[in-house]
Formats: sequence, structure tokens, C-alpha cells
Amino acid sequence: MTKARAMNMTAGTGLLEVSGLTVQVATPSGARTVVDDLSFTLESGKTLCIAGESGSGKSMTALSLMQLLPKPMARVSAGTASLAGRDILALSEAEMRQVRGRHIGMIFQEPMTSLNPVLSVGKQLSGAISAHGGLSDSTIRSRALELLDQVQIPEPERRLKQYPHELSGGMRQRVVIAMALAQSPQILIADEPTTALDVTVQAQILALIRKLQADLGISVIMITHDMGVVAEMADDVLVMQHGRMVEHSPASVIFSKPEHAYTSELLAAVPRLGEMTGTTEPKRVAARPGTGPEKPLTAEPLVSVKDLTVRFDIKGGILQRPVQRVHAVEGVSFDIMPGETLSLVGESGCGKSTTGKALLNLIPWQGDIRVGGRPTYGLGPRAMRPVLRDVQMIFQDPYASLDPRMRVGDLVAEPLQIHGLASGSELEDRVAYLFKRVGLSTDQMRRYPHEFSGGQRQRICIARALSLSPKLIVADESVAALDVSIQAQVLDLLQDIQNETGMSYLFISHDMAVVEQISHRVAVMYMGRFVEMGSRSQIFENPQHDYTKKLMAAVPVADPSRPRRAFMEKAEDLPSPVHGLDYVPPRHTPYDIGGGHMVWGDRKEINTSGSAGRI
Amino acid sequence: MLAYVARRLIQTALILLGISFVTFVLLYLVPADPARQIAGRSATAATVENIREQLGLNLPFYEQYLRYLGGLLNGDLGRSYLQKTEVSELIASRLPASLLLMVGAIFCELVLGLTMGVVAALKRGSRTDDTLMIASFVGVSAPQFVIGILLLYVFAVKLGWFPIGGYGTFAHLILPSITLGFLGAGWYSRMMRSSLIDVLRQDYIRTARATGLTRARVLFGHALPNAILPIIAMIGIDIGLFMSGIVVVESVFGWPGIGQLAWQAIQRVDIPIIMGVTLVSACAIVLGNLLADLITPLIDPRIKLR
Amino acid sequence: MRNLLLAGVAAAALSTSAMLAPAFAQDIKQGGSMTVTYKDDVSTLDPAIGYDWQNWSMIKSLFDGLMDYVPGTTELRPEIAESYEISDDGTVFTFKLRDGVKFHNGRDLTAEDVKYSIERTVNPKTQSPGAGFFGSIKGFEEASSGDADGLSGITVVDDHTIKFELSRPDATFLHVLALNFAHVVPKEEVEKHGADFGKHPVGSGAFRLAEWTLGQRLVFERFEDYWNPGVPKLDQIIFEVGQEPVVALLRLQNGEVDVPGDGIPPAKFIEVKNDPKFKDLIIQGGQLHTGYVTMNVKMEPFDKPEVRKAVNMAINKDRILRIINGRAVAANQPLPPSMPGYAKDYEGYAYDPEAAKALLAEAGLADGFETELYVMNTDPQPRIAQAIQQDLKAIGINASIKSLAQANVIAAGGEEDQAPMIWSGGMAWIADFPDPSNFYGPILGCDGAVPGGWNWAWYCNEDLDAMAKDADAMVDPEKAGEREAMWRDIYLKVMEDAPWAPIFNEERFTIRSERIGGDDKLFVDPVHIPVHYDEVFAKDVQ
Amino acid sequence: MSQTLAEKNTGAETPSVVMRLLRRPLALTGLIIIAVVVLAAVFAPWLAPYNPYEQFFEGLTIEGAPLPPNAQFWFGTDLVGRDLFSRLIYGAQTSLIIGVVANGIAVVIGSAVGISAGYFRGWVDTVLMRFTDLMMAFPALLLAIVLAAIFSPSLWIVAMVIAMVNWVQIARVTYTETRSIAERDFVVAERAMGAGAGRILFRHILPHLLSTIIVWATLGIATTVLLEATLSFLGIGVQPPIPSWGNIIFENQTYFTSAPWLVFIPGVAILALALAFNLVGDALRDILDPTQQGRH
Repeated sequence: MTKARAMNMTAGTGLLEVSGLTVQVATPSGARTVVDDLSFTLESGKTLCIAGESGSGKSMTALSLMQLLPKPMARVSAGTASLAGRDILALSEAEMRQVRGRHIGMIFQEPMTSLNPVLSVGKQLSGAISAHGGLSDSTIRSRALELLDQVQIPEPERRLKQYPHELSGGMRQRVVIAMALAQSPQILIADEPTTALDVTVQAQILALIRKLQADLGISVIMITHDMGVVAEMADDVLVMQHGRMVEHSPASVIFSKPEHAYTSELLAAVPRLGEMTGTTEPKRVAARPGTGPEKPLTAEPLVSVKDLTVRFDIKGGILQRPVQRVHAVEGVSFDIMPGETLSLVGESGCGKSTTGKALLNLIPWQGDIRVGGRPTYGLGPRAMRPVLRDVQMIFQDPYASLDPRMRVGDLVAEPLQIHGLASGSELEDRVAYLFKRVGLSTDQMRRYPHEFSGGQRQRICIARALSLSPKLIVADESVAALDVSIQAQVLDLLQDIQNETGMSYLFISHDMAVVEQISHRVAVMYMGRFVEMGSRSQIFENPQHDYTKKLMAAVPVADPSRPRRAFMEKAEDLPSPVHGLDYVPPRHTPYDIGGGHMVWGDRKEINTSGSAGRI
Repeated sequence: MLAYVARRLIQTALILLGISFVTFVLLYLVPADPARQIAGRSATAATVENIREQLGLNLPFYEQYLRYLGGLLNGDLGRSYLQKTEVSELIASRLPASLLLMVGAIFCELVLGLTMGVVAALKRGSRTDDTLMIASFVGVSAPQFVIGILLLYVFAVKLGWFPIGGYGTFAHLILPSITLGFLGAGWYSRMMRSSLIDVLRQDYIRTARATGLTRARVLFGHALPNAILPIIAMIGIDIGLFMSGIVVVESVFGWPGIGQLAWQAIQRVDIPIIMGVTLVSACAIVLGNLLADLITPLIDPRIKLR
Repeated sequence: MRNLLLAGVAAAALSTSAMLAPAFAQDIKQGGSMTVTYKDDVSTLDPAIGYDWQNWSMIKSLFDGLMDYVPGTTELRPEIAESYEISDDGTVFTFKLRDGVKFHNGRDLTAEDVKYSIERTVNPKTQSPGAGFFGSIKGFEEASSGDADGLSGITVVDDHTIKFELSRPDATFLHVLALNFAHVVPKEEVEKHGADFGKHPVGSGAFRLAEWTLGQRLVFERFEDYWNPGVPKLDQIIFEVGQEPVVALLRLQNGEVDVPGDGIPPAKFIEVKNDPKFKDLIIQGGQLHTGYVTMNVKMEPFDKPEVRKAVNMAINKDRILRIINGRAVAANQPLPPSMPGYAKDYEGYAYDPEAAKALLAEAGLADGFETELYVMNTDPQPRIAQAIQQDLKAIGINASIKSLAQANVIAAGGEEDQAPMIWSGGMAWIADFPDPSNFYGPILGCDGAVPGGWNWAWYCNEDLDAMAKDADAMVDPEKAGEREAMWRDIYLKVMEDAPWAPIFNEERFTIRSERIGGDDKLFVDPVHIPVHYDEVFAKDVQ
Repeated sequence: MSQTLAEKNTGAETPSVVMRLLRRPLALTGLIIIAVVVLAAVFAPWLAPYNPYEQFFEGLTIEGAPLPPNAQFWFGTDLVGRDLFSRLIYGAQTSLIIGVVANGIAVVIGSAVGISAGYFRGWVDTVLMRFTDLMMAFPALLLAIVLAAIFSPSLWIVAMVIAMVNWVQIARVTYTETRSIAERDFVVAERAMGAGAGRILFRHILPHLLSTIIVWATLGIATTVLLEATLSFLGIGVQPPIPSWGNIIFENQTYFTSAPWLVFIPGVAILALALAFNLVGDALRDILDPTQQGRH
């Protein structure tokens, strides 16, 4: 540590000065420049956020500073990065090794894959501590415990023996941070460190990084696409687009008066939690009052779900009998009215997607589901067909849900063929209409899915779902994989369709801000159960359940002027949904606290499930 | 874990039962009359009939099979028709030679194959890589009998470095081991190469490198334990290859193992021996797979046996 | 009744063997060791069961029977019998046993043991391939079907006298008693080891089994208490099994092996034969063997004699001899030249494709026909079959080759309608004993033409069967010449019907190391193959 | 990243696959060897200088030894005096027929088993895959030998026997692939649209398996060529006098010291052909990349 500090810091003004960085990637059609003439300075003890949408070259920038670009596909073709007077881009591998870990530590996006699955946490951590040798075992061990304590991991002794798969995503990311800090570098590069994490965990990790920065006085380069995260973390912001820097200013400047049009766009597209306060209808309806049809006030729900329970058996033993059970969804009941958007919100693994799939009979379930009054329990694929004409689904990953070997026109036509609704020129006309409806041109019908961008693909999925003129579309994290600007467009499209046709949505999302924009009603799920359900304003303006509050508090807000959240106590993991066969889940009864605002369970009990950050 | 092993052993028993049945059916269909062969050429029809009766060959098929199965459950593999010896004794007397050969072959495979694979992966795209991969392609494409004869011709006949065949000393073991291990070395080097290349692309390798670990520590500490995993899964398949390979290799080198025993028995349609060797080989293959599945969790903590 | 005192014959026999090696027969020192190799495993050393190339002569060294042959010849002589008498009608044989014959376990051998051993062979529970040889002893039918416990025709007169009564005169009976199947085993050892007696053989032979590592090697050691002093010459014989002939030969060149039991491999034959180093070490000798093509007379078109004769004429035997490097002589009749009864002046069917074609045309098959030629699938048999196939093609016969495992070919031959033609190579008849009758019964007689039989031509000529019976009833040694002539006629008549196309008689070439000595005849002994283990000696201990 | 992979993976453009094969030196070598063998097989009657079945009297020395390569017989003669070169050319027919037929049958059986078990799951899966497990546990060569003994061997029987032994591998691969494809979102999406099993299997899963099947079929030919050679080498393969590279070696193997050309020339031919199919198959695997297909 002292050694690192003692490095000559006279050269230049900043700690790390990057100038003219250019990175090229080899493609079948020749070299493509993915980072173009990038220059910036990282000041000592500051946080620089590099922001931009996917493909803007921000990750490549980070990797090139560590000389960790995937060889031989990518290479630095020009530029320098001077750290303490040395150009680290020009160092040999052996010299660079001295820089890695000692001077610059790095955290990666995917905590699931960035730890070696076959080595224990202790092994990996001590490897990182002793990467440059010369330490005794006991020193290594005490340093490892110290680091785990620093990153706020409870029970460090036990964690050392554990393997990555036994840890939650948040815990793993803490371990990765501990490894990055093992040799006390002056610089920490964090490449989308929280993107793969749930929002509550994200809040913890961001707070942790801030704390460490304050405690250890290190400089941070934070790479993110999330302007909320930028607002939470940045001293300076560098906005990138297509490999080029479009703007580089202090955070306060970026958010208050962005200079570049792209920056403004980016900020405008970010949904902000709380921006809908005081309205009752979804954003798009509010934005254009009177364009949609009046919400029909029929008493008959379109879909009625009673006591939906989904459990998966884990088999084992000599006869492969069930030995344990995953309680994915436990006694969930709700109705969806025609023309209504009901959002299911919750963190990963809470059972929201499972609930959506059960509506289409894609998984086995127990309970009672009625679509348009018809019970769907136990229907085979053939018997489900008429039901599926009423209920369709859009998936999270539009590319994965389109058969890559078929033309998109054929893909959109497929449901019509399956249900025998159209053929010949009628089919073509119908598909052409659907393409136009979702904002695509008809001459794109003959192309393959890979020729489209993510947003276009999601439009194709929407067109396909619309082809049967369903009454309900289950949208399962349908905008989660999209860049913010695209996300906004797709959300608009969905709302427009609802306004036109009176479509209902079951909107499944983890993103509170998006949910706030699009929902009529919201249900919050936790551990396979509903904890709170009510109209959007009830939930967002008057959250009752602790978990709901915690979720909202964790959402990063794209406003650097807001006071930053304080550091939280030690991290902890979610309880497991896996139980023994004889486990009888306790019944939670909802309390209606007025106006259809339901809260489930004993509050005390729910309070113990986790602690919300205090704003 | 115990339950898992128990279940797998039951599965193994079922597979062996199936194999015994299929083999028995097949051998029942083979157009050769064991009784006639035992009786010899000067035997009368009555003698042949008598022998047939003694061996139970006149019984209906299912009864013959049940009798065989009954013996099997008592650990009795039957008695060779022509060798007049307990099949278990014959196999037991030849198994050590085959196992020795397999140990030699596995050694060749691992030393040659894994080293080649690691070097090729590390020098990916280089001339060394190309050369090693061509060598491994040759390994998987070369008929074992050609390799065997070629090695004999060059190293035993022309250069006289090794004995031309037979069994007994360490020098005898070398050429047959190389011949038998050559194919596997080809497979292993290619698997190791692609597995290691795959692993080296993983995020956790990048994480490890980002902490400043040396190449060697990244390779041996982080990459190899992961890269070896798909290769462990090959153990079962490998034993299958061996079982086929020893028939050829033992025949080329005159190695007194069960491959030679099987081949001689097949030539003479000595059904109890063929049954016995098939079952022993199948047993080895199935247990090899089990072994692979039991070793994997020792290296990969993610895998839990239930 | 005319008694034939055998003492004289025995004396004559002894003098013959003395004549074999007059120079040093008396002063050959015992001792030394010899290494013999075989490719295939030794299956059993039970004399009632062993019937393989390798174990036949090994059993002969471990066990003794009443009769034997003068080493290197086909001349009968008594072995553990001291003398024998044959009744005038040739149906009663009485043997006197030697004194002091001991089993390897130390017990004295008695007439009871002889009776037990032969009855054991005939007993169906033993599953002996040799049971049928004893068919002429009274009570055989009952014993071989399991209805009776023993053979009523064998009587133990006293400890040293045994009497055989035959149901019909049998001129070959002395030969039968010289077969391994009549060798004497001690009852207590057989009962002790049960089915595994073949792995723990105890006999009264010149050697005893000292070690047997299955699939690898066997070691024979000299039996100190052998009744015939001076025999055997060697102290120890090591048999190594699983050795390829080529390998064995190369090891012989290295001095590691003394006798490659499977002979000189074809691949090495020319090289070895032309090597001056080996000139004196190769011994050539005849063999009681004939290689032939059977034609199934029950299957069209081989039911026509013209077709069978045409096949006989179509085959170019000289070329086949060339393919097997001249290690045989062309054959034109079933009997091999060294067998009594061989017709020296018989010309047979000469190679004449044109005449063959004409014969086919005569049979109404001018355009030829399609057929199958079965052959055993080990080298060089498929090659020989291919040569035959090419010759047949020249006269319009399209024979496709079925190259199968030995057992499958034998099975096909035993079916009436399976194999139109079989090349007998690898399974061919090698006589069990040097008597012309041995080439008839199972392979050309009506008895063999049954399902599962060895008469693959399915040839059955009842007149010839009757003649054969008559010939075998001529027990009187003085009528031996007449009997021989009768057999010659039988075989020539067979050739008139041409159920076989005889191709060649294999010659034996044995190679030995310089260390091993003995008369050349001992190395091409017609019975003890490859060498007469009891009589060869080690030069390095002399 | 996923974009470039995706572009790489659409199998619609077959010509580009061929072009990409041609750009790889190893695959090109393989293709050339295969082309040479195919041409030799097809034009054997014109290419072979002699009748492959004719046993020349002058094809053996007086002592009956085969002739080494010389001006008249380019690759020498075999043990019965036939022209080895002509036999090799005709042997190419055998190798290719067996390679294509045996492997074709194996691929059809294997993919049918693998796909049905992988898609339908339940008892279909259990029955088919347990049977596949059983076949996996069989020592392949022993099984082939026993089968060959039952049906007395001929060219077509050998092809059948090899198919019976070789389908297992394909079944396992297609099974795993089918299972993973069946769990992918686009198949779930199909089910959500109400598509039936037939449509999903034939319109969506099979096209995705094609590249896998093509790769394994190519690699399978190499295995088949070797297995045929091994069976023939053991004397239970293609029946003489029909030449097969394996049975040429079988007939001549003991002469490897005195007439090495009879063993090593056909040995090199087998090696070259198997190598060629392995090289092409491996290159195809890289190009079609079935394991990476559409995953990101």
C-alpha cells in the first residue's frame, strides 16, 4: 500500500491520463474502430463515470487500460495512458502484470461468471493477495479476513471456505471487489458492476464502493449505462456514443445543463421514479389525454387467478423421488380487467415470470386460472389453443424468442397459420399490417432476426403477439434488455396499442420506474407471494409494506443533487425458496387498507426479511 | 451421495442385465452349434445330442437365459465350451495383462494428449498449434492396426529397440501402450485444447489476470482445474474405446489379455467366454462412467450428487 | 486262435529306434531345457478332451497309453503294455501291462486305471470329442448314450492284464489305443479336480506339469520315476503361448526360442528358407494331411458328377502351390502320399479348363452358374479360396466367397443345404492315426453325411461303406497288403464320383534352434507335432 | 458480440459455408483428399490399370512372393499376384459406399432417437435413452464382431452392422441439443402461440439440428471408415475378393516385414481418408458452430 502510494505522482495533472486511445476490433469485413481517439484524465480520489449505451465502446476502454482486451480480436491501435509517468498501454505483459492488482484493480459486470467456480473464495482471494508473492500464509489469511470485513461480508471465516456458487450475486460481487482491492491499488475500474444485480443489492454495492473510495482514498473509473447510477456515483462524467466521447463534464453540469444533444436524449429517456406522482393513468395516456377509449367499467375480469401455486420438485435418492421442493409461486390471486395494465414487480427469483407463464399453461401449476371465464387447468396443447388466442406473451430477450433461421415475416405469420386464421394473400396483408402497426416497414419482412436491432426485434415480437388479436399480453421483462432510449420507444408502443385496442397487459418487471410509467395497478412480489397490491398511486405514493419501501428506496435516481444514500449495514442473502417435502407454507392473509390497496402478511414478520435503506 | 451411488449401482446392474440379455440373444442367433464343436469330428449324432442336453442347449431360449442369469447372480460366468475352464478364471488370468496395457495407454494418453492440448491452446493460432493439431487428427484417424504394425516395423524390426511382441518386461509394454493410447491422445489433446481455450475466455480468468497473477498461476491455479472437467467425463467413453482397442492391439502384439481371449473365443464361437468378456467390458465402461461422475464433484464443487 | 507274442515286436521297435540315432542313442545325457511357442492358448491337457494342434503332443508327453509309435515313424509299438494278443477273429485284444509304471502322484498304474480311463472317455458326461473312436468295443452304444456305466467289453483280468472284446473286427483298434483318448488317468486325481482336471493333469508320462500361467506359459518337468529310463532327454520344456508365429521366428533368430510350435509363418518362409544360416535347421517332412474342396452332392448343380469333375479339372493347383510358397504337393486323391493305400500311379483329374468347360456344357450348364465357396477366415485360407474362385470363374462358375470363423464354416458344412462348396483349409483332415480308414468314415462315409456331421460333401455311397467295413474287419497283419489295396480302390472309386476336389497335401517344415538335437525324423514326427518332446535333447548339456 | 455470432450462424447461406471451408488450409486438404478418393471410386474402371480381381501368374515370384512396386505394377502385387494399385482404387468404392450408407443409416436412426427422446421427454425419453445408455455400455467392436458373425458378412451387412453400432453417438448429441433447443425462448414462444409438436419439431428444432447433424455425419464417416477397416482387418468385414482397404491389410498383414508395401500403402489410404473426413468435419464444426448456435 505504501509502496503504491509512494509512486512518483509528479507527471501530469491527474492520476491517470489517457490520450488518443483508439481500439480496433477485427471483423470478417476488416478492422472496426470501437473506441475512437478517446482522451480523459482521472483525478486522484475522484470517481469518473463513463456512460453510454451498449456498443458505445465503454467496456473496451476499461479493458484496454488493463491490457485485457480479448486477443487477438481486439487491439489498441493508438493512444497512451500514463500512470505515474509510465505509458501502461506500452508495457510488456510482464511489466503490465506488476500494474494489475497493484496499481489498478478491476471489477466486472457478471458476478456469476467472474469468480472461478471450482476454487473456494479463500483460495481466490489469497491468490489475489499474493499475486506478486513474498507473503506468509498467516499474513495472507489475516489480510483476506480484513478484506472480507472491508467489503462488509458477514461471517468472513466461513465465507473463505465457501465456493462462488454458494454465494448470492451481491456477495460474489463483494468478493470480486475484495480481490480488486487485495493489493491496495490507487485506481479501481468498475465495469457495469451492478447491472446484473437486483436493485436492492445494487444499492448496497454502490454504497459500498463509495465507502471504500472514501475510506481508502482511491480513484474510481465506473462504467455504466444507467444514468441513475451515474448520478449516484460520479464526480465527473464522460458520455460515449459509437466509440467517441460526446461530452466530458462534472456530474452536476451533465445533469443540469447537458451540452450535447445525445446527453439530453439519454437523460430524457430515463424513467424517473416519482415523476408520475399525482396522476392515475399510465404516462402515455396522461401525455395525450383523450386519445384512448374510455376504460370500460365491466365487472367481469378478463383473467382471474385464484390461489395460483407453482412448485418444482427436486429429485434425488435411490429411486429419484422428490426430496425437496422449490416453492416458486405460493398462493397468488389477482384479476386483470379488460384494458388494464397490471404490473408484477419484484426481484429476480420472486416468481413473477413463473406466474406469467402459468397463464399460458407453459408450466405445470395448481390453483384456478380463468381466461374469459374459461378454466384452463389441465388443458392440453390442443385445448389451450382457443385460450391462447386471448392470451399472448412477449419475452425478455427478443432475439432468443425469434427462431433465427426463419424470416421475420414468416415468424409473424406463424400464429395465424397455427390457428388457421388466414392464408394466402390475406395472410400477407395481415402480416404487412402488423409490421406497419409496430412501426416497421413491410420490406423488412423478408429479413432474418439477426439483421434487426434489439428494439426492432422486440417490435417484431409484439407484432407476432398481436397477430391473434389477443385480449391480454403477458410482457415478461420485455424492455429489460434494451437500451434506455429504445426502452422508452417500446413502452410507448405498448401503451399506444392499449389506447387503441383496449388491450390488457400483465407487465412483469423489476424496474420500479418503468412500472410506475405504464401501470394501472401494481402487485409487488416477494418469495413467491404478493406482499402488496393496489393502484399505481396507492403503491408508489403510499407504500405500506416494508419490502415495497425498500424496493423503491433502492432505485438510483438520476439526480446528483439528491443527497446520496448512507452506507448500509452488513449484506445478507435472500432466504431460499427450497424447502423439504413436509414444508407447509404459512398462509398470509391480505389486509385491505382501503380503495383496493391490499397488504399481505404480518408486518412484523415482513419487516425482518430485510432492511430498507433510509433516504 | 450414498443414495446416489446406490442408485447408480442399481442402474449399472440394470444396464448389465440388458447387455447380458442382448448379448445372449445375439449369440443364440449365431449360426454355430457349440455341442457339435465340443463333440468333435468323430462324434455320433447321439453324442452331440447328449452334450447338447448336458449344456442345456436343447432348452427353450428363455430357460437357457434364466439359467445363465441364475449362474450370474451366483457369480458364475459359466465354463468355456472349448477351453473347459471357468470363464471367470480365464478372465481373471488375463485381466492383469489388459489392465497393465490400459495403464500404459492411459499414461501415454495423458502425458501426450494433455500436454499437446495445453501447449496448443496456449499457442493458439501458431505453427506449433497447427502441427500439434494435425498430429492429434492423425491420432484419431489412424487405424490402430496400422499404427501397431508400423511401430513394430520401425522400432522392433528395423531398429530393434523393442521386442517384437509378447509380454513380460517393461520393454514389451511400450509399443502396445503407445498404439492403444495414440487414439486417446488425439482425442484428449483436441478436447484439452478446446476446453482450455474456452476456459481462458471466461470472465474469471480475466478476473484472475486483473489481480496480477502470473501466467503460470493463472494456467495451473485457475484454468486447468476447470479445463479438466470435460475430460474427466471422457473416462467412461475412453474405457469403451479401450475395450474395442485391445482386441486389435492385443492381436497385433500378441498380448495375452482379455482382448485376445475374446477374439479367440469369437473365432471359435465359445459363447460363455464371449458373454463373460462382454459383460466384464460393459461393467468396466459403466463403472468408468460412474467413476467419472464421482470424481467430477471432487473438482467441481457446483456439482452435487443426489 | 493264434497268439501273437508282442515281446518280439517290442524288441524290434526298440532296435528301430536305436537305429535312428546309432551314434549317440546310448550316451545322450539327460538335462537342459527347451522353449516352444504357440500362438493360441492351450485349452486343456485332459487326454479325454484335448484335440488341438498344440495340446495333442503335450498330452502325449504327460500321459501314456497302451500303445504308441516308434519315434519319428508311423510304426506301432506298445507303450505301457508289455505285450498283447489278438484273437484270430480279431475281436479280442488282451494286453499285459509293464511293471513299475507310476503316475506322477506316485501311485502304481494298474489295469483298472486303463479301464477307467477309456470308460471315462466314452462316458457322455466327459464330453470327449474322441468317444466315437471306441465304437467297436462291446457295450459302446449303451455306455455312450449314458444307459450303462461302463463298457461291458473291457475286463480287468488282474492288475496287469486287461482284455478288450469288440463287437466287430477292427483293424484300426491298436491305432485307437495309441490315441490320446485312450491314455491313462488316475481316478483319484480326476475326481479331485473334477472339471478342472484338464488344468491339473496327472498322468504317467515322461513329463509332468510344473507350472501353468493361463494365457502365458506352461512348464513341463522331467518325471523322475518314468518307467522308461533315459526318457525323456530334456529336464524341462517351457511352452509360451500367445506368440505370433512371426514373432516366434524372430525370437528364434535371437536365440530366445527353440521351436516355434506353429511352424514357419508363410510371411517368413521364403526368407528363412533362403537364409544359409537356417539351412540345416529346417526339417521338411510329409504330413497326413489333405486340403480339398467339398462339393455338396445334395445341392444343385453339384448333384451332377460332370459338374464336380469339371471343378476338379478347373483348378490350377500349381498356382495355388505357388501362393503358399510351395509348401505342399499337389493332390489328386483323398489320401496323402505318406499314407498306406495311396495310389502312386493314379493321375486324377488333370488341370484342363477346356475339358472342364465341355463337361459343364454336357451337364447343361454351358453358361456356368452362381454358387458359394465357404472358407475359414484366417490367412492363408481366404487367399487360396480366391485363387480357386478365379480358376472357377475361368470356366464360368461364379463362386462368391464366404469367409467366416471356423465354427461358422463347420456349422454350415453340417447343414444339408447350406454350403455348396467348402475349402477345407484350416479345418482340413489331418489323420488321427496313420491308417487309410481314418480318411473315410466321418468325412466321406454315410455316417458323416448327417446334420452336424463332417461329411460336408454329403456324399454317401453305400457300396463303398460296405467295402470299408470289410476292409476294417481284416485284422490279420498278414492281410495288411490286401487291406491296403481295398482301401486304395475305395478312394479311387470316390474320385470317380468326385465329391471332393483334392488340392494339395501340406508338407511340414519345422525349424529348430541350434541348441536342440535329435534325429531329423523327430522334428517331423507324424504323431508328435511339432517335435517329439520326449526324444529331442539339448546339445548344450552333452 | 451476439450480433456477430448471430450473423455467423444463420445456415441459410450454404455457399458461404463452402467458401469458408475452402479458405481453411486443413479443411481444403481434407476436401481435396475426399475429392480424389471419390473420383477414384467413381472412375475406377477407367483409372485402374488392371482388373482388381485378376491374379497374374507373373504377379508372383517363382517362390510365390509378391512383387514390390515396379514399372508394371506401380504399388506392387499382393499375395495372390493381383495389382495392388488397382485394388486400392476399387477399394475406395468399398470404403465410400460403407462410409456413406452405414453412416447415413446411423444418422437417421440416431437423430430420430435423439430428437424424439429430447423433445417428448417422459417415458419416450426414458425408454429411448436407457436403451441408448445400454448401447453405450456395449464394447462397440465386440458388438460389431458378434453381429458380423450372425449375419455372415457382405458389403451391405457390414454397412448395417456399423450403422447398428454407430447411431448411439448421434443419438446422444442430438438428444442433448434437442433438449437445450426445446428450452430456448423461441420454442417456448412457439408453444405460447399454440404450435403443435410436429410444427415445433420439423419447422423449428430440426433446422437447428441440421448443422450438428452435418458435422457429426462428416465425423461419423471417418469413424465408419475406420470401423470397416478394423472389421475387415479382423477378417470379418467385406468378403474377398472384393477389395477393401481393411481386408487388403488383413490378407497381407503377416508379410509386413517382407512386403511392407502391402500393409502400409493401404494403411496410409485409410488414414488419409479418415483424416480428411475428420478435418472437414472439424472445420464444419467450427464454421457451423452448433454448440454456440444462437447462444449469447
